[in-house]
Amino acid sequence: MHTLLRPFAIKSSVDLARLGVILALLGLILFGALRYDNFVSSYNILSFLRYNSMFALIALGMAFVIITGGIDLSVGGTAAMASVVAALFSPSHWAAGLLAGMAAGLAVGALNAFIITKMRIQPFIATLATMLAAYGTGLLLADNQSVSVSYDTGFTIIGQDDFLGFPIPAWIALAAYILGWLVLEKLPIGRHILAIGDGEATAGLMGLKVERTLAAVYIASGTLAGLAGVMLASQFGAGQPTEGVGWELFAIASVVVGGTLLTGGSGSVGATLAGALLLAMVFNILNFENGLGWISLSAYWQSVIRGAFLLVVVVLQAKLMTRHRST
Amino acid sequence: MLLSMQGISKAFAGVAALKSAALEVEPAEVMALVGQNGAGKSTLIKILTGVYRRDEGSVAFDGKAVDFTMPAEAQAAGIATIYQEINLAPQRSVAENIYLSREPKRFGLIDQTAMRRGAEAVLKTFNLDIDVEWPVAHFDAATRQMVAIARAVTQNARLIIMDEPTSSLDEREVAVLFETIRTLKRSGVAVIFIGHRLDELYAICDRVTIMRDGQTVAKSPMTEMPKMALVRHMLGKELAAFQAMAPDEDVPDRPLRLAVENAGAGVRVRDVSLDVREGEISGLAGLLGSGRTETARLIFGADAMQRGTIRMEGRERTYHEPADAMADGIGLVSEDRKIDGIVPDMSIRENMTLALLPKLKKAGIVDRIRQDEIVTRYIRALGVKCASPDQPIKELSGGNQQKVLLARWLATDPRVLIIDEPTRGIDIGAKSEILKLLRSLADAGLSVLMISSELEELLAVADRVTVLSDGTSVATLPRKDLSEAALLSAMAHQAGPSGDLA
Amino acid sequence: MTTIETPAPQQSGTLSSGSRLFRLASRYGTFVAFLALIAFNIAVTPHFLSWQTLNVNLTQVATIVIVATGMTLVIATGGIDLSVGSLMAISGALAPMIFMGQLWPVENMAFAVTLAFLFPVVVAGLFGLFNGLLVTRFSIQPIIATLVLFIAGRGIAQVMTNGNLQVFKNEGFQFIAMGRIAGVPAQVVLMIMIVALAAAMIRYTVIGRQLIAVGGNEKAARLTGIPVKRVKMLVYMISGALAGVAGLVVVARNSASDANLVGLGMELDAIAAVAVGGTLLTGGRANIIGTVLGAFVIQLVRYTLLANGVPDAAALIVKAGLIVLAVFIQQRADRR
Amino acid sequence: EVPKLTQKDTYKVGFAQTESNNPWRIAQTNSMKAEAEKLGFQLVYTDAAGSAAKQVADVNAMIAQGVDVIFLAPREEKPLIPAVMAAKKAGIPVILLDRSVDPSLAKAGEDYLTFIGSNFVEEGKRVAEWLAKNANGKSKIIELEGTTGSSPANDRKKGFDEAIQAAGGFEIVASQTGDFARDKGRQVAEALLQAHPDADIIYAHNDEMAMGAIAALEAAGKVPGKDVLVLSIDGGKEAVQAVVDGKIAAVVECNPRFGPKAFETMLRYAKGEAIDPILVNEDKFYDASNAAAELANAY
Ligand SMILES: Nc1ncnc2c1ncn2[C@@H]1O[C@H](COP(=O)(O)OP(=O)(O)OP(=O)(O)O)[C@@H](O)[C@H]1O
Ligand SMILES: Nc1ncnc2c1ncn2[C@@H]1O[C@H](COP(=O)(O)OP(=O)(O)OP(=O)(O)O)[C@@H](O)[C@H]1O
Ligand SMILES: [Mg+2]
Ligand SMILES: [Mg+2]
Repeated sequence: MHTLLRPFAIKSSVDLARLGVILALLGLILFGALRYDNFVSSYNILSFLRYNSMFALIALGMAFVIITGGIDLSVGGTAAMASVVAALFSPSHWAAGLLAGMAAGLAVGALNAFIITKMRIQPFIATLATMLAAYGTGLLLADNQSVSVSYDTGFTIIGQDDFLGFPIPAWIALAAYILGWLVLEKLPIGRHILAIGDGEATAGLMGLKVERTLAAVYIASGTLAGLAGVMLASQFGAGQPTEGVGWELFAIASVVVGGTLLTGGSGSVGATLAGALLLAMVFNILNFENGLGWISLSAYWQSVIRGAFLLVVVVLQAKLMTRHRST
Repeated sequence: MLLSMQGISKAFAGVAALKSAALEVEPAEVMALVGQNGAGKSTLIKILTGVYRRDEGSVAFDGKAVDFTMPAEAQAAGIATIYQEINLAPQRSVAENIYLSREPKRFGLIDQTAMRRGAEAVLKTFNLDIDVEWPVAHFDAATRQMVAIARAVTQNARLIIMDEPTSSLDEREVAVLFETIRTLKRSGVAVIFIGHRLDELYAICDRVTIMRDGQTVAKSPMTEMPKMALVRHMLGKELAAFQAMAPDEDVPDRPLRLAVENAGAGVRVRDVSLDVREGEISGLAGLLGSGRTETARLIFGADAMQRGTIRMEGRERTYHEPADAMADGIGLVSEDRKIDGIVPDMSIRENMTLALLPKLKKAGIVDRIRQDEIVTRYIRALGVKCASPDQPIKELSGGNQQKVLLARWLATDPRVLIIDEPTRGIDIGAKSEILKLLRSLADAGLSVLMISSELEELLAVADRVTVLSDGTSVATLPRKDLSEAALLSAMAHQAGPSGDLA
Repeated sequence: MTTIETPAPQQSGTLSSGSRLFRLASRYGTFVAFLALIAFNIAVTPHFLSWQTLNVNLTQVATIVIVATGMTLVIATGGIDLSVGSLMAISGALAPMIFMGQLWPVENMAFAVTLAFLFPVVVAGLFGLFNGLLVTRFSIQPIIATLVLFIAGRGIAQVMTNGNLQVFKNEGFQFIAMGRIAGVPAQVVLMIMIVALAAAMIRYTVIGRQLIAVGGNEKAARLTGIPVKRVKMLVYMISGALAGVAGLVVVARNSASDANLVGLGMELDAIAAVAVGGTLLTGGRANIIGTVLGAFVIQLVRYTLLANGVPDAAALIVKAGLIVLAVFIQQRADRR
Repeated sequence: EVPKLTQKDTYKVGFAQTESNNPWRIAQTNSMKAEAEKLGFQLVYTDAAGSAAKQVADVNAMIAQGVDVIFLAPREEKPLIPAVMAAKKAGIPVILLDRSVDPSLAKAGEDYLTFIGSNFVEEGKRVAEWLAKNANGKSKIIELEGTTGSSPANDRKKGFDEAIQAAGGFEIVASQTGDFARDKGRQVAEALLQAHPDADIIYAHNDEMAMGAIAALEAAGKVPGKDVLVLSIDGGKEAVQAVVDGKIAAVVECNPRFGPKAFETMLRYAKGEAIDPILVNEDKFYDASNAAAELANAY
């Protein structure tokens, strides 16, 4: 094979699935642009990016967790709790809000890491439990209500302002993704994460520090969820202890649509972003479709359509992968 | 002394695997570690490298007492290990696997180019010319084994442990490996070599440590330990003779049982024709990667056959699923027991009767009495070393797992048994038992298609051997023409462009 | 040549009686947790020791147990079923539509009620089969395959009922939740029957052993002639059908079917019950009795927190801690 | 100032609903849809599925589509402020329905046009006041709260708890969430009745939980209305019927039929009329005295 072509080589069926999600995203954008007025307006694009940056961050953390063969169900609860913490700290300084929110996320991540690596409880159950605990803590801290953030310390700039014409949350998410890509593709720890996902016992026998690496991944996922919580608080002006329900499923679906197998050992940062944008785009398109007034879609049909869309995407992807495998 | 392990004891769930075992290795020597299946060799190694924690005993490496809590520590201290079940990350590339945990770096980032070049260079010394950026899973067992060896060799270790490194290698590769070991020795590296093939031990090892039932029963220089004595120490008794067991004459008029004509699928199996007759052992030989395993899977319906025909007892058959082939009385003991064979969490009893289950039922319910009877019979017949039939199979030593899998198929009472590397990882005592058993089953009417990389094994029991080369059957040698030279020349003569023997 | 004298073989396998006791206790980790909870309640919770308490808890736990039994089978094959809650909603929405004559006219009430029991369960089973098809034919990972119906399934139920609450009174149909058989609530009898059948299936039948093998090593299972795809489709179908049964119980109990809420969050309760009960989510094992105990533990935790006035937020934290603790004890028990 | 609305024949209006998982919300949505259809307006309807954040995104999508007016049923007081502000910036008047936003951050008549709705605190208070007069010696209360953290749950608890405290002689023996759902409400009531057999009043934050509580009472062999008084908020037909049947003692209405009033207000504004900052719905109160007569009018 020519050396120049090397990076583009499709070496596994997963590579093909990744290509598929990017094509699907482009297709959906094209569909929206042709069908709806103002779909590609800067207002829609910018508010789309601003809102969905939170989910993109969570999906990034989830991608790493899933690559290790684990799962993190606690991200939604963590984000909710972190938004409360951030809101509580925002009156002292904007940075206090930011750091406190991230620290709250980190704490949940560390707890996950402890339960999974030290108590050896499966990630699904461990993070299911911490999800409950995070919601509970958030509600307790918030006294069951939304907590107003301070509008005086500049905390709301994080979520509501623009920088160079783009929403700050989008910049943050972009930076996180570039960092994530570097870690996964260019740093040894990224390779170790992949190898652990390939087989934990084997990775241990090959001399990798499995527990430490796993812990780092769960902590990263928690911290990213914390950051998403900060954005939530900043963007909407309140810490919201009841938000975040279902975020974990959205993130898992994004990662999977991005061609990452839940069995671990493979995955791509870029395709995860494409997956998250693709799924978010479906909501946006449904909102525009309602506006056309042809069919007034009830909320119920919306969930049927979302389910059907997910079905089409994963079935197509599965077909791509099996076709590749058989040749 | 480089390594000294003394008084090592280890019990699993109250059952002792090691009882005060000892192992000593000098710098720059190759120490053979031998013993029957389940003697405790792998366990001893895993205690050394920190996979398991010992219950009792002391370990000193390089003069210092050590107590590794995980393999990473042993690796850092200068011990490289190739474990018995090849341990590589299957979805990562060959290059990454070789360098995992000590990647070459530039500006803190992985230096992909250096990694690729380095990997290519080491593999070249093993005569292996492969694209190192493909995932390891893409390659067959032998290549993976070589990659694992390359990984160990490049770790600059003071001690390299090889737990049955040659079990999936053919003779050419064994030769390459031995050359590597000699080079290592010259540079002062010590090697612990675990193996069941005595000739190999005598060819490469300086000293030998013999284990039996979790204890060290003997150690001596290799030259002072005659084969017969070694086997006696190992087994605790004399070895039953292991000689030619096949009838010397061809019996050409035996009816044809299984006939494969021009079978093919994809690029791995191009054009294979072979016959298996009633009551005979038909061998299938070939170099590594010649497509023997794939052929077996095609016949058994595990992979889809794209070309050619299968005739079972005269009728043309198409098998879409293994279940179809089984319904016709065909069985397959697969090559890779970890991936295709055992159900690790299930008991020995269940593993042994898995294929038989549908026949063991009364109104959908498993007949426990018959099940027990069958399990007890085969545990005794094959000498499976286990605490009880209810023990999870994953707790058995490699060789004993292999015996259970063999029993799984024998219990189905097949008319054709395809058996891929039947004696891989099996100790010399059990090996002759198994071969004898296969021979007597054949004599009683069973048809066996036996894939083996060990020519002496084929020579000993096969009535006829089909030779594959590059996915094509190039020769079928009848009993009277069988000899090591004839087989080698058939395998080599037709070796494809990638073959080195021409 | 040096030969080491072989010391006399030691007796192996002996254990001090103390550690044997510990092994016995921890082997039934979930059971111990269960007993501990009961003891705690007797000491703390007012009016705990009464038949009515037993009655309340048994009837409330029945639906979780029924769903979790199906979930155990799915998990044993290495899968998971997130769609159970949505399938409960579908079956719960269908049943009243049948005997209230919204699908087709009711001519004979007894027949309509019989149909209201069977048809929704069959439909839920077919949806389960659909999950199974996605998992087997298209090799879609179970979480995602069942996520499709998790999202869409409730939508389907809502579309069928237009999101409206269906209120009804129908003694025949509601017998499944309100009736008593020999003094025992019907849903509890149903639960016991389902559990017994499932446990027997796992332990004694060929298909039961085969599904464990599929979860333990799918490739090996296929090579021993096990019809892997059929086994998997079967378990998803069973799980769907059992979710359907649970849906019937819930709506019958409430005299109302609310497609928006029936079975909401049930998947997590069921999975937690399975995990607390000691079945590994990685497949290859199934412990139905453990699952029942797991569900009892979860129910009892819920009851304890409610009855003692622990506020919801704090209750979430306590529940989290107890789940972790229970699974931890159970796993230590397993590893011994 | 609130953006102006020009007078046109037809409008494209947005309605950002918070969720549609309970009968009350569904009635509200249907009322809005029916009214829009009657007037021949194009309705852009979104459903935030219980997420305040998604609701803001929904409003943004409406703004991008260029609607003329936005009807917003804010899920929460504070998090919806950015949506209100964004609409104002885009020149689109906003009318809030059934819940308001934080008055310290956004003001009626300035940032948004007006708020049409009921007062949740007031609803809780009305229940408590009725009890103070009609409890007949019953005093031990089990409170079934709405979804933890939701504003109707918080407010209906606040209004009730404060007023019942003020009335004196009552004791809330247990207060737990039933998630506004019948099944959960029933299960929680079953457990609480078991732990507190002496409770003789159940106050549920909505009809659904009240119905669940009645089922729990009957299962425990108690007679609702006699042994235990059940009180509720929302006042849907099923609940009013239960009042007629004597199973529910009293229920405060919280009428979801917003459509006519909402669109009428919008049209008045377009004509240039001044609009009050708060338009309070006149909610009825049903007890044994009027339930039978009012049954036909209940929603
Ligand atoms: N994880 C484990 N749990 C329980 N028993 C074990 C475990 N690992 C090994 N054993 C037992 O310890 C004994 C020694 O096993 P070991 O794998 O060391 O044998 P071995 O000498 O390497 O055999 P082989 O030649 O077959 O590889 C066996 O009886 C085996 O059943
Ligand atoms: N050295 C190699 N380089 C590249 N590909 C290889 C190599 N060795 C094997 N393969 C792949 O494996 C295929 C055949 O493998 P198969 O397992 O069928 O062979 P086999 O004869 O059974 O060998 P084994 O002795 O390992 O069982 C080859 O066609 C090739 O694609
Ligand atoms: Mg071994
Ligand atoms: Mg092979």
